[in-house]
Amino acid sequence: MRPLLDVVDLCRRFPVGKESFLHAVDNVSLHVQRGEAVGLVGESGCGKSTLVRMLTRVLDPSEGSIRFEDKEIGYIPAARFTHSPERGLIQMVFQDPTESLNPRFTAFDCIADPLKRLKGPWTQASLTARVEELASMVGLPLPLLTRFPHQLSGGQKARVGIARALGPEPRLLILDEPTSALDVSVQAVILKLLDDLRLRLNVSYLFVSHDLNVVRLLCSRVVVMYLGKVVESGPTDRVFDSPAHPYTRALLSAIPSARGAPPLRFRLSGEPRSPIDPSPQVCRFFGRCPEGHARCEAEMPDLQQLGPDHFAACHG
Amino acid sequence: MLLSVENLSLCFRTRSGVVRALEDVSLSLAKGETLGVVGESGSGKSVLSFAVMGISDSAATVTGGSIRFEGLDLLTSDGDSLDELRGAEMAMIFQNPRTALNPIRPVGRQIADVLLRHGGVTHAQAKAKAVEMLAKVRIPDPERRALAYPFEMSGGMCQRVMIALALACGPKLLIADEPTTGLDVTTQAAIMDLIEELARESNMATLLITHDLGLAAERCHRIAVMHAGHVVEVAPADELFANPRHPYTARLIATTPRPSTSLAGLEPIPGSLPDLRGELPPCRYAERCERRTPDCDRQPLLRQGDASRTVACRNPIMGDAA
Amino acid sequence: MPPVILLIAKRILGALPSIAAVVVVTFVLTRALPGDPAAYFAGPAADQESVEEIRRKLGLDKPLPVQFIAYLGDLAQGNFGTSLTTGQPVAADIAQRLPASVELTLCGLVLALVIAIPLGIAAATRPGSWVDHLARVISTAGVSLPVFFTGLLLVYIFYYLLGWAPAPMGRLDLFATAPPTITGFYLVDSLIAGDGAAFRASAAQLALPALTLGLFALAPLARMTRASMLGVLSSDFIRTARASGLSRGTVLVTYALRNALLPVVTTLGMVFSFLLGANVLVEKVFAWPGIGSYAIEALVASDYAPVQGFILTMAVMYVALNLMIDILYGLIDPRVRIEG
Amino acid sequence: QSRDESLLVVVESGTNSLDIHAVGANPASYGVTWNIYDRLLTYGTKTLADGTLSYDYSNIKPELAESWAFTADDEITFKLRKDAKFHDGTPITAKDVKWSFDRMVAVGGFPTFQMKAGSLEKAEQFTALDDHTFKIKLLRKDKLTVPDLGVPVPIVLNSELVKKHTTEKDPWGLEWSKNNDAGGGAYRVESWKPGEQLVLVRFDEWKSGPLPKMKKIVIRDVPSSGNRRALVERGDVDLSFDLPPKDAQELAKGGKVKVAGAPIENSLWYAGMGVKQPPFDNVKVRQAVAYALPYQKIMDAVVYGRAIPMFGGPAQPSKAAWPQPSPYNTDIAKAKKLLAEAGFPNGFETVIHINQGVASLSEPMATLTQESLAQIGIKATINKVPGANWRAAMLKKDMPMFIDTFAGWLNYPDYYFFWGYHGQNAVFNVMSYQNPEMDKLIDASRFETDRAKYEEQVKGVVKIAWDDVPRAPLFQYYLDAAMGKKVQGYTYWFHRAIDFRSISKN
Amino acid sequence: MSETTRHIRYVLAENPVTAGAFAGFALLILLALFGPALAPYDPLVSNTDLALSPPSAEHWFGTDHLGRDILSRVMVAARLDMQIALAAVTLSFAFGSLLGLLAGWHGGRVDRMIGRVVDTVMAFPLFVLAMGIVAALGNTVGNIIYATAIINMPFYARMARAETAARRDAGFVEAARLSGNSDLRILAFQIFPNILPPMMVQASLNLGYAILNAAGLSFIGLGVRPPTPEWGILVAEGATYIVSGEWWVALFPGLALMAAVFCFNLLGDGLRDIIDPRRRT
Ligand SMILES: Nc1ncnc2c1ncn2[C@@H]1O[C@H](COP(=O)(O)OP(=O)(O)OP(=O)(O)O)[C@@H](O)[C@H]1O
Ligand SMILES: Nc1ncnc2c1ncn2[C@@H]1O[C@H](COP(=O)(O)OP(=O)(O)OP(=O)(O)O)[C@@H](O)[C@H]1O
Ligand SMILES: [Mg+2]
Ligand SMILES: [Mg+2]
Repeated sequence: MRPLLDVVDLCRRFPVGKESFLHAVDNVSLHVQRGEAVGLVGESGCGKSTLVRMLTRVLDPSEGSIRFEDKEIGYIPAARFTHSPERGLIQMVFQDPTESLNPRFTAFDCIADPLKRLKGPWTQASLTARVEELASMVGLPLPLLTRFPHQLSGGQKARVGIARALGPEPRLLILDEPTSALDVSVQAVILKLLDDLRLRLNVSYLFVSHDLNVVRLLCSRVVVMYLGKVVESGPTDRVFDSPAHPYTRALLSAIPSARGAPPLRFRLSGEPRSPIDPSPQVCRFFGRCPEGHARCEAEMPDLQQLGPDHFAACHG
Repeated sequence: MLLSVENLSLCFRTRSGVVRALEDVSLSLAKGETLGVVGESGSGKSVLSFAVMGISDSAATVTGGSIRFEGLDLLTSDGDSLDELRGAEMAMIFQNPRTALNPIRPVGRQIADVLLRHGGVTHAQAKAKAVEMLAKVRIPDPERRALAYPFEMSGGMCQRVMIALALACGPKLLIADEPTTGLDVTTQAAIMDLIEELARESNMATLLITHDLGLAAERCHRIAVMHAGHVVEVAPADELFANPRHPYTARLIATTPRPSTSLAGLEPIPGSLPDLRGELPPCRYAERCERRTPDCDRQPLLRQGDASRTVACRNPIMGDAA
Repeated sequence: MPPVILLIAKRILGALPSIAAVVVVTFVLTRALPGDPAAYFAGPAADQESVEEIRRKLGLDKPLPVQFIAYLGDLAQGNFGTSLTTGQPVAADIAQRLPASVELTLCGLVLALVIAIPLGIAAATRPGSWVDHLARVISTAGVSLPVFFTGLLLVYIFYYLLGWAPAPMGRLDLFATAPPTITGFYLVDSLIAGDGAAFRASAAQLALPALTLGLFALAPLARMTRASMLGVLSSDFIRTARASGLSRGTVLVTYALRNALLPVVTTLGMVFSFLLGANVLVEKVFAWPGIGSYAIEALVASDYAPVQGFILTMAVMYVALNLMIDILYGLIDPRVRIEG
Repeated sequence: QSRDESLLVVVESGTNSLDIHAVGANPASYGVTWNIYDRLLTYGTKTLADGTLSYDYSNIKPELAESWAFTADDEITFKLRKDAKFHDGTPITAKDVKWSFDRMVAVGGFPTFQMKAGSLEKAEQFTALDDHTFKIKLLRKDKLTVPDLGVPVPIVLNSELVKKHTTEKDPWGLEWSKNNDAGGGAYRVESWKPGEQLVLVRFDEWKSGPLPKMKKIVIRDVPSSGNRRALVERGDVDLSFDLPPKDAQELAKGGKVKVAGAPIENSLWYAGMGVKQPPFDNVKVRQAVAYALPYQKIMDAVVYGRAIPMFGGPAQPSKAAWPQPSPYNTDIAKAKKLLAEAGFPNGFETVIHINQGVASLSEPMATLTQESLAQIGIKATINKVPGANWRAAMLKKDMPMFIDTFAGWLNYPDYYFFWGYHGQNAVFNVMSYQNPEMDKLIDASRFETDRAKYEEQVKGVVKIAWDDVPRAPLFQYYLDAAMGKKVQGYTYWFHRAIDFRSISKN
Repeated sequence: MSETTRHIRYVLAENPVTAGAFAGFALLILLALFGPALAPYDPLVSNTDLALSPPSAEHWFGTDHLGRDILSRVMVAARLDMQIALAAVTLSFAFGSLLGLLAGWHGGRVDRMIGRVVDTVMAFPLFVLAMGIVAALGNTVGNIIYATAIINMPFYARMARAETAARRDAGFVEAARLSGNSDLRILAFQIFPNILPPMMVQASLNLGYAILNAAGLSFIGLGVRPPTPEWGILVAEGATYIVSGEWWVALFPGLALMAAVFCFNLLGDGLRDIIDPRRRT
């Protein structure tokens, strides 16, 4: 079966100054199957949001293809995509629940807006019914619908964001660190809600996070990015149990463990390389990698298959 | 005891009522010890740390209790002697290091400012010491970096500068208010390693404020759990995880994702923090508590236990305690 | 510092189109003025014919684009034309009067800054207190008074009733002699010449008009200082500074004020533009021989050349001033300096 | 130099030229020219009824000329002073006089126009017989020729000095003399900052009259009339010129300073009507307007009595003088009736134009007029014309109603009417008034030598002017100057500038 | 909504100055609406017998040089001044915010072009530009309004541009795109309502400047035509009488003018407090 979303060699460069480019996303390929939840992890600034914004088609890629349900959507300019039938099928929950809600819209308006644009026609009654249905689906008490974002708590705002994204009945829901701004207990509620919704509505998730513990809870497959490139991808369990890329290993060892437990001392030193006009020959991780070889400086490692569906890009 | 906070109560006068942000908070911290303070957002962790540092908002009023640092009552001493202490004897690092540094002053100068204030050094010495401090927090090329501005550095580097700034005068107490939130996991680990190492080196006590139980568990000797302005439980880290006594602690542990938990095993805490304005029941957790007894609402909050382990609950979980 | 020179060059280049637009707009606007210089030059008893004759001589019968080209040609040679009202070349008039205006404006600005910044700081450190309200009322009152009204009122009170201020008639009273011109600023020139009497005389003459301007400029500056000071004082790095035990003075001045000045510096440009406008009125009230009063007279008399020259001078000055503000900003804020 | 030897003067706006011949020279330049140059002739002085000194137009005196005489019916010969010198020390000769006169009639514009008024039109009329003898040949017998030699225009310039600065484009050196002193008058220019101040110092070798008392004159521009008033009231300046009537009245009453006010000769403020523009082409409409004007209100509230009323006079002109009170008076009923007779029982709409340059007077007048006209149904709006545009507006002659003033230097009624009412339609005949009968009378009176006939002609002209009312006369304005009590010798001059030569302080 | 009212009430209670400004504003509006009906005398009728009489029981503010009642003139002038200010501010608000929205939203060439226009206007000392425009086009109320609108336009344009640019990449804008909103809809319904409050503050400050501007023009003789009462003209006319001791002629219109501008300025501050999210917790 063809995957729901198939991304091949996607690139995005931002011009900085004259003739310099910031390679935010560099030849990224990934796919998401129907009903699958895929995790996307990587450190801050590695290009997760840029990638995700291209996939949701609010940002135009520099190169590469995005196939959604076997239809190439990568070439449709973002401004036109608004009016294409796929618009409602790819939706997103934003990183910061506060910033992503219009401060002048009530919770009701926020949820109703995509319905009015993408679905319909509605009568006032049917619209209200649908919004209330969505609100109850995400566990948002109905009286809160008349409130403005600043009158809602973080968890409530997150729910509004999720309800809004679910409104147009998307097949693919992209979640850009939906819980990073929330308390653990709220996070737990949201995670459970998301998992539940996925099973009930059969949506696929692309779940962006830098918290590996969270990704592991929700996703069956994980993609690890470093400085615009995918460095490792594979089933969650395999990647966690036998990480193949040193960066993945560093990530895993950074997860706090109870005191006294023998700490996995695998620390990164130094500063990341600059994403501006990076040399195509040098491994992006070189310089911070505890294992750096001479070869890493001369040749960019490609993704290699290590096991069923498990790939990593490392010479080591 | 290096620091002891006893029955501290603090409130904010706001236009929508009095916010009772801290009530009867007691904590103590010995030399060289690391105490973690955890709790949900809004539980009063920052308010507590600001009160200790004496940099509370102007709307704050201490309504009772005391804060002693090496025996000196900080609440009753005058501003000047507090200024002498701050930065020299006790120091603090903040969340979001980038904004916590003066954006238009070279970082070296900022460190030198503190040294000049407290260190009894000349300008040249202060400058040299600042570079030395930067080197100590493992900033590559410290001479050059001393002249750099915060915006020229990454978040991790800024946090290192913050640490250098805090530790410049060799304080006995370091208060770290969520020093790693907003940083990468990998950077977070490195920063925590650094703090731990420097604390050990100079036998400095650390008050680590975080909402990440996992982090507290990994880094602290003892942990205090706060809920809505109350300290509900204080215990050695491993004991706290093994045998949480307060129902809130137990719930907090259960709701934190750990490598071993599954989604089904995650148990959210019902309800939310009570509104700290207006009348509050004696136990502020009672509303959300499944172990609530009629006494909880009638009797004043009961604190039980010894110096190493206290719990503020009438009906604690006694599980497999020995 | 080459980057600074580069920055200046870039800014000047960037301002050229604006200046060009200003030249065009000014030309069109002044040609639309209802006056008829030909009729003026023709003298009291001219008939229609001799007016036409003069019009031809002045080139005013040609189509506007042709006149514009001729005007550009003159401009290129530094020829701004001749004023009807003073009968002098405009360039000479402006050169002679500019220092008076600049001295006055700067004094007003400095006065405003000297009052506004402490006022803003005082208000920001005690928001909601009586100091805050007072500062707000004072500064708002300052900006609410039409400058000419303030000027007249001050003259009435301090000169006419109390007799503290000298007569409002220009830069020096009738008995003092102007110091030898070096910078054109009497205050500076008299100091250079070591002429205490001239210094006192010119300072006394400056006091009221500068105060009038200062009052007017007070509000935006005080308000901006207060707002940005409030913002800065509640920012994280001030908390850090306090937690480091830095003294109150250091925190307030070295840490807070310097940061708070950034938006104030930006407002300076706008305030300056307001002041240059207000200057026109103040100069009229105080008989100040600056380019503002010069321009009003010319404008009311529909005398284009001085109006064009004046506006062009102002535009160039304004661009130069903004450049200075940019540089000043760069000196305070390293972030812009690097980005260039 | 003591303060007693210098005179501080404030004026509304200063000169824009040191030479009255220069193109675009403004009225303030008349005063400068008056003091730094000499003319062949000048006028004596007399004391007016209120004690103010005034020039005496009936007494023409030699100035640079030692003596002068009609050496033929059409020829005047002047003997120049032998000891007179220019400011640079060169002696003044008849050659300079000839060159200066040639210049006046050649440069065009105002000087040429003014000389023409005295029938001085061509260079051939002027001859320098020797170093100290100068002769003017007359084109026709004109009673204005001699008086015209005492106005500020016919100055004697240092011809050698000016010639050094002539150019092909500027053969008469106007550009240079505009900014430089080429005179031999009682004062010379010490410094001049246009728009700011002018400093004159006494020329100690001046010979054309008694040496002035004041060694230094400082003339400062102070645009605000309030300031000018305060300055003189507080004693900070000696003389404040261009005083608004209200200030003059109050200062005079206040007694702290002296106010010298003299009615400006041959001048009149009036409400004019464009007689070519309906409905003002109807004489009844004009008369209705003349009866509707708020004369007394204007006297009280606008000029504060610092003027002579020019209304409510006898029905027939009583003397051959101008101005004199017209028979009109405020009579709304009569005005209404006239308007109805003219066919406008419900009035009409019109626009009153005023010169913004003199808005302090013309604006309240226009406002009162507007209000008054409303009573007879005429709805008027007021249009302020910028000062510099006023002349252009006058030239266009398309203003239905306007309020303005006109004054002639030479105090002869025929002179006034020639410029203001004559059918030749000069610029000052803003009403475009043309009446052949009046033209005939004016033309005749201009060159009439018989006094009685002349008076008859003038009275005839005045009568027609009243009956036809293209202009409704309002008042004859005062020229007011306020000065410290110590200041003596201030004299009213027709050119309305200050003659510093007669002033002293005690 | 009720919370907003509560917040407004709180801000007003906490800050008597702001409350006063609101009250003053209400008074001004009332004057503008009913001033001519309330005025005790006809503002245009002269009575030269009473010229320049000081404040008295009949004429609270005294009379002017033509004996007109100053109180009535001041009251009637409120309407014209408010008209000038409101019309000018509305115009500059409309055009300025449109330009600013476009510039901030599109960035790039559109931004540069609009920036040029704005810079050109700003390169003139603003009052001088207004003088030039009115002098060139003639001193009618309409031209005074246009001139004031033109010189104020850059402030709105700049502000709208900055506010729009700051929100262009905001999460809620992107979310709106995901919800199927076109650019135009986003600008009109998502961004504009958000930039409106700070712009309103600016507008209230500009009302004051607009009145001052008109007054300044009057002072140099470029104001509305006589005998229409307008505060600026009243002050300018009165200015000549200050030195002779008839202070009331200039003072009362001056005070009215000042009070109005004062009111608008404080109103701006008050609005800022009301809309500042940091002040509502
Ligand atoms: N519009 C833009 N113009 C220029 N550079 C950009 C732009 N958007 C993103 N970048 C750069 O692209 C890189 C990737 O940014 P991105 O936001 O995708 O990272 P991220 O992985 O989402 O980080 P975080 O975890 O902090 O959200 C960063 O270096 C960023 O500075
Ligand atoms: N200046 C203040 N005025 C009024 N209330 C305040 C103020 N500062 C803090 N509070 C209140 O005190 C309580 C505790 O706040 P505090 O910042 O200490 O929480 P925290 O535990 O540090 O949370 P977080 O994890 O989000 O930093 C909160 O209810 C907060 O609203
Ligand atoms: Mg991101
Ligand atoms: Mg906190």
